[in-house]
Amino acid sequence: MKSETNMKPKLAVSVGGIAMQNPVMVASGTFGYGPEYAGLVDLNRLGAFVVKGISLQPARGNPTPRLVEVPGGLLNAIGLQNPGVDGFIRDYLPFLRNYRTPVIVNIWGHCLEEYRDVAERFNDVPGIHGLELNISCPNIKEGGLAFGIDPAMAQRVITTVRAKTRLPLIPKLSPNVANIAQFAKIAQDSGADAISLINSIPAMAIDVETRRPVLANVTGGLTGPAIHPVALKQVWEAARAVKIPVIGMGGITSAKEALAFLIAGATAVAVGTANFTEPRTTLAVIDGIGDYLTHHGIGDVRELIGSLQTEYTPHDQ
Amino acid sequence: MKSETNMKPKLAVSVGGIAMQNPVMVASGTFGYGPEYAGLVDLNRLGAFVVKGISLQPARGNPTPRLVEVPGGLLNAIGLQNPGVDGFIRDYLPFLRNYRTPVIVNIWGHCLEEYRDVAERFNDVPGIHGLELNISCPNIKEGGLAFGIDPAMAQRVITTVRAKTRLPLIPKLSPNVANIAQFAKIAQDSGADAISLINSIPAMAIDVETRRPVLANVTGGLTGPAIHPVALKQVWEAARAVKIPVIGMGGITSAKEALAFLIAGATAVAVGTANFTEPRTTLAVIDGIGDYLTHHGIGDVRELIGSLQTEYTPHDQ
Amino acid sequence: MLIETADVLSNNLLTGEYRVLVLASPQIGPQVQPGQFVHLRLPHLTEAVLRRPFSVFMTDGATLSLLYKCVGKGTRAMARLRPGDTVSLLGPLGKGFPPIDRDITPVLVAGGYGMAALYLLARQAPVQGIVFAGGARTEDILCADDFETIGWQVRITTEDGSRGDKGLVTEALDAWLRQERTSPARVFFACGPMSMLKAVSQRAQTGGWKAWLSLDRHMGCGLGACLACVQKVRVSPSSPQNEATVKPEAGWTWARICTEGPVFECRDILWDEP
Amino acid sequence: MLIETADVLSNNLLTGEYRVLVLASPQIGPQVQPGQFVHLRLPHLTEAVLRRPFSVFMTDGATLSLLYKCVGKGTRAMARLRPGDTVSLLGPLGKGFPPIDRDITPVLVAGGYGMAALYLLARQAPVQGIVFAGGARTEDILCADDFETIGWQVRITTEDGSRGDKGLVTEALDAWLRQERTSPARVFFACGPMSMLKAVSQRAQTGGWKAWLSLDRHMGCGLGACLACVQKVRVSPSSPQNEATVKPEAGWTWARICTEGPVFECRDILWDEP
Ligand SMILES: Cc1cc2nc3c(=O)[nH]c(=O)nc-3n(C[C@H](O)[C@H](O)[C@H](O)COP(=O)(O)OP(=O)(O)OC[C@H]3O[C@@H](n4cnc5c(N)ncnc54)[C@H](O)[C@@H]3O)c2cc1C
Ligand SMILES: Cc1cc2nc3c(=O)[nH]c(=O)nc-3n(C[C@H](O)[C@H](O)[C@H](O)COP(=O)(O)OP(=O)(O)OC[C@H]3O[C@@H](n4cnc5c(N)ncnc54)[C@H](O)[C@@H]3O)c2cc1C
Ligand SMILES: Cc1cc2nc3c(=O)[nH]c(=O)nc-3n(C[C@H](O)[C@H](O)[C@H](O)COP(=O)(O)O)c2cc1C
Ligand SMILES: Cc1cc2nc3c(=O)[nH]c(=O)nc-3n(C[C@H](O)[C@H](O)[C@H](O)COP(=O)(O)O)c2cc1C
Ligand code: FES
Ligand code: FES
Repeated sequence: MKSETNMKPKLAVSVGGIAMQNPVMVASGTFGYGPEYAGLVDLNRLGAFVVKGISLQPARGNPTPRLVEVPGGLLNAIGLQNPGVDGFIRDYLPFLRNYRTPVIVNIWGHCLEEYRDVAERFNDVPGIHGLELNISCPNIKEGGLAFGIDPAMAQRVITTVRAKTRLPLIPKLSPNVANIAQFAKIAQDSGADAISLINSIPAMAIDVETRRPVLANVTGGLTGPAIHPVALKQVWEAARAVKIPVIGMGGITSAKEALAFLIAGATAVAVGTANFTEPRTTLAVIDGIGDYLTHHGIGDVRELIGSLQTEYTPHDQ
Repeated sequence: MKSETNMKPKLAVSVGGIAMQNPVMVASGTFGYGPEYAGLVDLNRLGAFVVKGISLQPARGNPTPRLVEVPGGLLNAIGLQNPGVDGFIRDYLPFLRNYRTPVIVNIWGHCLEEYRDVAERFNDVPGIHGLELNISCPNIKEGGLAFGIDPAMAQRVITTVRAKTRLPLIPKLSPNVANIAQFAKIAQDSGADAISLINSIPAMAIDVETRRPVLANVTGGLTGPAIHPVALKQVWEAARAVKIPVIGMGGITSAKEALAFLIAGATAVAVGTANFTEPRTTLAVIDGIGDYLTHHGIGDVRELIGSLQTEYTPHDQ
Repeated sequence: MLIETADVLSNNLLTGEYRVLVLASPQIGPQVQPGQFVHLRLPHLTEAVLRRPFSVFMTDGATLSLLYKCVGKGTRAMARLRPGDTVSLLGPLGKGFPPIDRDITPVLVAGGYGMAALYLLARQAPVQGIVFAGGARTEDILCADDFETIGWQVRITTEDGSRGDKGLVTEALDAWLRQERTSPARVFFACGPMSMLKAVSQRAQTGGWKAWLSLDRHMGCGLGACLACVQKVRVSPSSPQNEATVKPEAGWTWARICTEGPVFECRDILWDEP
Repeated sequence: MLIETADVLSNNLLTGEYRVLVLASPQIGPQVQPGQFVHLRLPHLTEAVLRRPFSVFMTDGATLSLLYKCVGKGTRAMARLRPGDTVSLLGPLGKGFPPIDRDITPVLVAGGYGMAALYLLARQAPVQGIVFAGGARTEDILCADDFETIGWQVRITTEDGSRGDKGLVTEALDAWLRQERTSPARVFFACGPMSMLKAVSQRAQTGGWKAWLSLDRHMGCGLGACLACVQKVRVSPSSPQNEATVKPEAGWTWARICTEGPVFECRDILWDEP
């Protein structure tokens, strides 16, 4: 038994200037725009609310099926269906303004100009606390490659948006690269206030009976418990490469995985797929982090961040 | 009910000149050097036997713990412990020569010269049918980056080994790249006879109670069911990019995942982690492929290869 | 909408691969309207990331029953539940069937476990009507007795002729429609395979009747957040829609089956999406 | 070495978190030697990629028993097994304890479920000896009665003093060693936590006795293929080794606990690896 302090541990963190009462956010696209979960989860308890990806124009997304369960996770190809920036501001934002929780808008575009314009559109909008820049989505014009896997394009899009927004800017990195530290540094050098990772991992499922892809979009993104070890390594490497805060996500189902991200160097975490399994996962994660700190006699969650001990040096082979 | 033919379907395939009675191999490092599973699995039934990675000198690998179970899979950091090329030829190869099954040796080196020398050493050795070139292992000298994630280095190591070996050459690609098709093409253009993919995905686990990595080597490779959807997408993309055969692996536990690889374009498949779960998985996969062909009235497994139907075109968003 | 940990009271085999799971559900049970569903999680099936949606077959005060078919790993794990086990219920979800008017004849059409989704509707209806139950074999004809007990007419068809008429349920429906020309004030309620729903839709539109169809689609969150369960619907003043994603010139939009559905009037559905 | 689908005959709580699983194992059961283990898979625990290793507690003709402690998801799922369920067994695996000579006094030292790994050895021994059983609490002292029934002396220590002497098992061992100076022909057999094994090793080497230690390491294949379970051992003519990976100048090599072990003579073990 560890000695337990009687003081409630401090959970507050600051991510790129956004003050959060605790480090637990919801991941974009897994919690809707606010009302969907509000009957089950007190949104005021969240560290931050990240909305589903918003683009300049409304987007219809992909045909169905858009989702399939796989071992340890989920494949999705929603295709970023969304009401567009004006629809979001008109129909959803007023609801979110009723809460104290900071709102971070996840944005994306088909090309540089769309990224720029959608970011700029939020400058004069009250109730927005930050922009998460999704540079890890497929199906965009420029060069046929995602912004998130080409260093020069990643640099361009972040620099461009940086020049246009007053809000804290948080590029969301693709896990689909050989060297995540390189992209973390590019984000930092291009003026990002924080980075978040990981987005879903490109993947695919085939129905062998029909010999067709299960998803209408053929390929999709893998999320859920299966990707946690991959995400944890990338968060660890990114956090050691940069000074700006890292938001860790991928496969959180309980306080355990969230704590692993914090210990690996993340300043905050986001819960995604687990919201579908247990709608109240975020609350259990917040409480579990508190209990862990109390149990280990740690007074402030910030003491945990990046506290991984790695004294081993591998044998030379 | 589909009409079933009475003829036994043909399972034989040829991979880069290696004739296999069926498309089911064992994945390097998961089946030892032969004797380990021979009491449980008739090695003569396998399509091919791939031995654990061999280097020029004996190698001790990493300290322990080397393995940990994670949701849907396994993290390993064995560190390529092996008896070296001479130890393998002296102590293990004679056993494998008792079987009809083609033997493919998986090789690796710390640098270009070691790759070259270990490949060359097998030229005059009877009982070897091919070389699998592991260019997806960490901890190697040149430039501090793995050969498998740098296009120029991948090209150099494959070209160098190609010049020195008479045997069919099968580079094993890293999944840890943004564009697998690029590496598949490099392998083909550098003279490879086939390619195999995927190797384990870089990942990590942390014990939150001790705040230490679970694996002594800090990071490891993710394998097992969790990686199947990721592997399937990469096999599909690689197979469409090149003319040489592709060997698909990652998360096969039954005929279903093996069939998915074949349908996606793989000519053969390899079973890895599942050998630990069920030592006779390979036999169940071979039988299951046969049953599937019979049930679907397909006379030859080669009709299945690359037969994926993808008529859908995603909406523009 | 609530989350409730529900005790398993019983879990009996019905016929073939169908079972009835009875749960203690004092919170969700009493709130369920006909056509709504619950999203279920088995605590022992830790490897399943998604819940599984089931129409509510019956509610009776504090209990709630599901009638389910074993088709995959989730439903096979359900079959192993025994009294003493618990499950997690999320519900009631979705928009169910509209209330039945006294002055119409309700015509129910069901395939397989579709019967389960319609039973609560029949029980709460102010008038008795007729139910057409179809399936491949005898085993697929479910709870026909329950409908008869509450005074409904039941017409059974099986594809192999092992029970009732041989053929498709829509053939029996067509025969009845030809015969019963004198009762035009009818409304259809249907649940079953897509092909059956399309056939019912076509009959209803030809005859000028309403048809409320309950759609079955694999779901993610069940709460309207993930956008996995969408269905193409017509943009019309009456249609349920996710206004924000309408591009009016295209004439269609997505509706979320878990939220705007699972029940839609047949005229609102655009069938070109699978 | 075989794979066998074994029926669960019983699965009873022993004490605290310990249980005994009795399996019908007509093929593997009769082949097991003391100190060997089986690698177990639960068909219902489909998310577990690895089997779980367990020493064989008892074999009796066609049955095989495991005495296990619930510590994680695998063992907690084991606790839910009931008669009628089956498990997959791979075994017998590893090299067990060497046979006990008539002319020595066997001294057994066990911590927690280590008692289970030693019981078969005691049962098959041609002479009776003494067993030191240690644990944190009463609940951790297992099957002491079974040893007494077959005529062995049992000395119990618990860290909280709730049963037997208060303290560590090695303290009781030391007291006994100080007292019993006249019987130098002894051999130690031990199974339990690493710290206990190290302490036994140190006593044995000081006294000039052999000590056979059963090591416990998380395993992959159990068959010698994956190289997950390795232990540093001394390179000596007598030591079990994986010849091929010896670099002789370094004086050590890896042995696979699943194949060359789990039992090693204490002088062969190099403790600097965890
Ligand atoms: C509103 C609603 C009400 C329902 N009511 C009932 C009911 O009352 N009784 C009842 O028995 N069932 C009902 N269902 C269906 C039930 O939800 C499924 O049968 C169940 O989820 C299957 O779970 P499983 O784990 O057993 O099967 P799974 O193993 O998940 O899958 C079974 C089959 O579905 C396929 N599949 C899986 N995911 C997808 C996907 N995303 N897209 C397309 N195909 C997929 C699989 O390939 C497989 O062939 C209802 C469904 C909905 C949406
Ligand atoms: C030869 C041998 C004989 C054994 N005999 C017995 C016996 O007779 N009775 C008995 O009760 N137990 C025995 N064990 C131990 C038993 O195998 C484990 O308790 C069991 O595997 C735990 O499985 P689990 O799924 O319940 O726990 P898990 O959930 O797998 O893990 C339990 C704990 O171990 C840690 N852990 C998991 N994997 C690793 C790893 N690779 N490295 C380090 N730590 C890890 C976890 O973090 C956790 O704290 C034996 C082990 C061996 C090697
Ligand atoms: C259904 C679904 C929709 C998603 N939509 C978005 C999105 O619109 N924008 C985005 O940046 N990420 C999106 N993501 C990715 C998540 O935000 C998150 O990065 C990922 O799911 C990993 O976390 P998890 O394993 O906890 O789910 C989506 C994920 C899922 C499962
Ligand atoms: C314990 C272990 C050891 C491995 N050793 C090697 C190796 O020596 N060389 C190699 O190329 N791949 C090695 N691999 C990778 C496998 O060959 C295979 O690519 C990977 O495990 C994916 O397949 P799976 O999901 O079926 O396990 C190893 C994998 C495991 C689990
Ligand atoms: S299931 Fe998530 S929106 Fe309907
Ligand atoms: S467990 Fe695989 S070698 Fe021992």
